[in-house]
Amino acid sequence: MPEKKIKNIFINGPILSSFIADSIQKHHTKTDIGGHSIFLGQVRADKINNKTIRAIEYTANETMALEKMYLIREEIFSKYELICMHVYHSLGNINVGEICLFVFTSSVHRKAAIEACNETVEKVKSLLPLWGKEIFDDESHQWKVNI
Amino acid sequence: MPEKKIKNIFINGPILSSFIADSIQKHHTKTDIGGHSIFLGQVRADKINNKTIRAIEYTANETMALEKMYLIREEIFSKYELICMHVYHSLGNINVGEICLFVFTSSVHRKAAIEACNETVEKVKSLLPLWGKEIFDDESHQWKVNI
Amino acid sequence: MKVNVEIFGQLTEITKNKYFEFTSVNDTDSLLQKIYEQFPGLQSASFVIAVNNNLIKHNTLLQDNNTVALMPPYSGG
Amino acid sequence: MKVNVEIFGQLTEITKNKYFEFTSVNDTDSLLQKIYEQFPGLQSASFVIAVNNNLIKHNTLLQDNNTVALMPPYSGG
Repeated sequence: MPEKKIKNIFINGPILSSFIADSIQKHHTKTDIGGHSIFLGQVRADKINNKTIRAIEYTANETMALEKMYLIREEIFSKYELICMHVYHSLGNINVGEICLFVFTSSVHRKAAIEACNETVEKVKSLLPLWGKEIFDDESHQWKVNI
Repeated sequence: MPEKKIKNIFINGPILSSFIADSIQKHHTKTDIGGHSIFLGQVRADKINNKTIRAIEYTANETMALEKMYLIREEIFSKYELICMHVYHSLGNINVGEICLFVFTSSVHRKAAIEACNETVEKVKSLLPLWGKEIFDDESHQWKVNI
Repeated sequence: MKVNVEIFGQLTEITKNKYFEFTSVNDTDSLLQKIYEQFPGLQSASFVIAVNNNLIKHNTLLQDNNTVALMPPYSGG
Repeated sequence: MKVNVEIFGQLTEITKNKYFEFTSVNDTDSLLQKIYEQFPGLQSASFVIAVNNNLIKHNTLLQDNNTVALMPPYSGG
């Protein structure tokens, strides 16, 4: 049985555009890739009852999230002809306008990358044990709900 | 009648990951955005009859392409609830592993950005008067065909 | 016999702490009973339960030093 | 009366040059006739025609200094 390789997906704090650029840059040597699909989740300054969200504080059941992400990755690779796939999610305080989720898929032909990216985003949001605490500008808070 | 604003989409040479990072970075002030969808087209080192593609040389009917892109943009914005959309296509010599197409859409909720990005990629590939000359490693060439 | 309990997300606002230890519990149902006694507010809360990182749906026997996680609906991304 | 003709993509391999001028042509059909005489290879080529950046489907009257573009199937991206 091959070793089960659990990859870390967590980044403390926001996902920086320079980090995204580095990830893209690393794929220039993979000359069998024809298309990359990227999804970025950004924290919104939603207004609720005259209060505005200023940040989301993310926590996770890290062990379970990484185990589940391993299974999602296996499923996505078995379903789509992917060359590679990278997923990163922030932990801790992420201010509005900052990026908290980065899903990056690559394939020979674009269709696989695009569909795999979309499906992975849905699975990350619904299946990973992660929680977002939405902090308002007056320091009160509410808990994020994924619809 | 409002002025018809034709935006340039052409970049001479490859689209650099630093350029993509800058584009992402500029959206951090737009705190109504919740999701970004990005597609990147990368030049593949396809092998055909023992010869390998080493680059694609892109040319365009630039005026017509920009006019058409203006119409595509109008159509996409009328169809999807987008906050913004950026499209860049390379001209000239793009080596394998380099990026020649960058489509970037942003919306409040992810669905609009994802669907608009996909549709824009399809339209850019089928409706813009652009041509790719595939240069092999022995300097012979063939013309790219979009299927 | 000792069981470790870990609380996540908004449930921690009810329990105030994140980590607990319970003794003399044989299965998840009896553990839940004890947890509800200590934190009645959890009875109306929505959550799933994992034993040693595996989600469970039915009453499950517990062993010494097992870790039980109480997790409210996920809201990542 | 003069008409500018611009050739794109793989069609330039047949015509060798990208820009041409034709005189004494009233419409796109008569222009095409002249182009085909000069470059018989274009007759089996696939392309669309634009007059002053507008795609046309039928024979179209030409005016002095119009630009006619011959464009093979697009292959961007």
